[in-house]
Amino acid sequence: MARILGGITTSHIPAVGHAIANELFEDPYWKPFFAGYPPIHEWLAKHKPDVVINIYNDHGLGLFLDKMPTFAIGAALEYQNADEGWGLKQLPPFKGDAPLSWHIIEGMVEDEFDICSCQELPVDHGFTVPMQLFWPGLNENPNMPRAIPISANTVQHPIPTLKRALDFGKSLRKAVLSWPEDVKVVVLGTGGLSHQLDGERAGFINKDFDTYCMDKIVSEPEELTKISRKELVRQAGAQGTEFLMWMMMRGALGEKVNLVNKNYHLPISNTGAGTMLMECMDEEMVQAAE
Amino acid sequence: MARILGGITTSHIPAVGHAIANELFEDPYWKPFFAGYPPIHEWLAKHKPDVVINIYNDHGLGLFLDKMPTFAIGAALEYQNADEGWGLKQLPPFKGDAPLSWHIIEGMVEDEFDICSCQELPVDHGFTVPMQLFWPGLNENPNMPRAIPISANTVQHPIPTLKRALDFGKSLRKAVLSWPEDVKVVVLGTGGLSHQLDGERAGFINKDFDTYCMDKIVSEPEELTKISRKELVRQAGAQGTEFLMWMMMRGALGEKVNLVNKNYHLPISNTGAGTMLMECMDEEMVQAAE
Amino acid sequence: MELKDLEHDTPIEGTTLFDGEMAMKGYGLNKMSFSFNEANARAEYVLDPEAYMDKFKLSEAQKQACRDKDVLALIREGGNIYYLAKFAGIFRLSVQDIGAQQTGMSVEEFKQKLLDQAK
Amino acid sequence: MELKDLEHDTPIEGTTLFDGEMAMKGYGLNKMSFSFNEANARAEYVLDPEAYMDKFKLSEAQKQACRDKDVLALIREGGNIYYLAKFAGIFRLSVQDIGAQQTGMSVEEFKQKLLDQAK
Ligand SMILES: [Fe+3]
Ligand SMILES: [Fe+3]
Repeated sequence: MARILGGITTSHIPAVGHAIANELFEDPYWKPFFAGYPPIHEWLAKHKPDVVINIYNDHGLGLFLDKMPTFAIGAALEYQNADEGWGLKQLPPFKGDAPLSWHIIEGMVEDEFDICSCQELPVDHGFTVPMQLFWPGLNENPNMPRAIPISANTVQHPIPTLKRALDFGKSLRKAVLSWPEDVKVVVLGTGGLSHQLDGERAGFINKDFDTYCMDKIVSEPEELTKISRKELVRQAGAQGTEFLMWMMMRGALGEKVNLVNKNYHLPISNTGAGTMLMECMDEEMVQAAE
Repeated sequence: MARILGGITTSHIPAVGHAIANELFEDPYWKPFFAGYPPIHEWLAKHKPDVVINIYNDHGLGLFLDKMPTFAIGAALEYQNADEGWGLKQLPPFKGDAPLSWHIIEGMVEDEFDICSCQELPVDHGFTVPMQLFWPGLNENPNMPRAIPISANTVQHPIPTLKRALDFGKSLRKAVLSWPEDVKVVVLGTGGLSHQLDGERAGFINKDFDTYCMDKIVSEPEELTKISRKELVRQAGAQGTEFLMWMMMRGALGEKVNLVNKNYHLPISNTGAGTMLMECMDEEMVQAAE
Repeated sequence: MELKDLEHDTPIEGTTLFDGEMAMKGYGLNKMSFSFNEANARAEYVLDPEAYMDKFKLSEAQKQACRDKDVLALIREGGNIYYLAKFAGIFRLSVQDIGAQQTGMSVEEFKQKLLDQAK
Repeated sequence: MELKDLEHDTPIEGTTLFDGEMAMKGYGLNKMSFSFNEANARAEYVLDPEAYMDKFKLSEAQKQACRDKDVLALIREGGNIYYLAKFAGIFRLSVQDIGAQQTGMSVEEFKQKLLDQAK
């Protein structure tokens, strides 16, 4: 039976990709950001997940406004990275887990989530930066898991509600746990936290709100579903809506989680950057009882 | 305030397009099929809807398996027809109602339907044949309404459940009725009924099941939600899953409807062809009370 | 009307559910067939079918099924009928032609079978 | 943490919600910007911006905003920042450069503003 080991949140901004490429880990600007990652590396080295469900938001590489799905789930054997317009070096393709993707899609459509299944999905920095952060070396890394990308729409309003995002995660959890194969799964919620790139309010960051979200998401995620989407934009900034990915991830972890690691630093580029590792408790307890 | 006047079902097979183009209305093969349409023409001439919500299923023109949404809603100023591979004459573009489209998408995403919004959506025979059947002459026809195409996935399993399809219609209804503009809306459910094009069972038609569905959909649509998707394939044939469009349409009509017209004939090409016109009662009663 | 709730693994006679497994198997074949929406693509296929099939990385079994215009084989190899209809369109095969081929009937017999179901 | 539920029509200061209305207005502009994922498209734009903008049927206001690389105007004309970032990429403008331009600050001032929010 498949198990969900835990969930990890991280920023996914392109600047992090640069910093990794240039090994700026000890640089004074970057050091407090990268400080959040060693405990996660240790945890991943210990638990060695077989599959990573990478919940991110496409920023205009894999999807366009011609057909903008609310929730897109990759169902491919591999996922290509590609130039996003800045001439960045293209990363090698990421290995998928298509049978598990289809199992998840089957389960979630039956559960009344109206999924867009993607047999081709070019993945952008929202997906690739977290992969680089958690599995340095990517395909060269012997612990590199198979990946399932899930993208939620934060480009075009209406975006999903925070409640729908959390419920998405709950349904995702049901689907994964019903997979008969004995695989260990980790779920990523990438993006955020507060930031705004556009408009006269560009550069807006909201440390108080970020702190509130990082606090509540551990043991009271339902509380966060009271935030309207417009209030989310107001408090977290126009692109802070990426917090929806965190909600989706959190829903997939079950009711109780054990907070293993938490780091917050601002600014990283224009954002407040939050890094969290939450271990699934319910699963652990099930294991212990067996 | 917007009103939904009623719903119409019809076959949408390409052969009907041919028959219209060649004016085969009195041809012995076609006559019993076309017999279902004059009462609908009369009703449309009397009520003159401003907007038609055309619920159909794309057959591989507007959408492909690379990104296959469960529910796609057009949000464009116009919709292009295009060659579907058979060299058919291309029809002129259909005028959309983008503001109402967006209002519907806003309402339904808030209502936890995970819509794929489509600012470009080439429309195939599933959309165009019904338009030709109901508004002969299309843009030349002074009663031609603005169109909003909605496509549900019947190409790739998992397809939506019959319950989800009916609920989709109910949510669509809420969204339309909350539109402040004074427009009259008609909803089409196109496709079906039983047919199967592929496999050793090709040519399968199920008159009993079609009759059952046409009967139940009027006053007991909930009863039909008990049919599993697999049972639908077994009873209606592999492509008979298009009946989902009828369920979506039916949900948009409210609880009580008045059956104005009903016609069933087989075979038309490989299908059992059902034509129905149901008038919304709730709306009528609301009107009467006012 | 007796309605059943079939088990996930209960097959439906003479029917292949186009699910994730089939979709993965047939992706190239369906992508090629989808391309036939365009007249240019159809012309290119007719001119050099082998080169065109290579472009979409078809398997040998898929290629042979295309060469033979063998619809049952195309479906077995992951083809989806909605896209295959565009492939069939190149050869002006109607849904009755395809139906006859798949059921091992003449087209006349197949049409009669359709008519008979009105009873 | 005091959380409100804003009315649909309450504006958020300095913020344009990219909703259906804006998406319709900016469709061509965003489609052009989306095309800049491809290096060839970026080169084509640089070679002849006017011809390239015509290809996507940009309005005069959108064209002028592109000529001026005026981000606030681009947003007013329906541009979405995720796609505009690719337009900005042609000119190697970073999100700090864009932020400075939109807030009427120097890039250094803008970066300081970001740092100040850590307090
Ligand atoms: Fe992002
Ligand atoms: Fe159809």
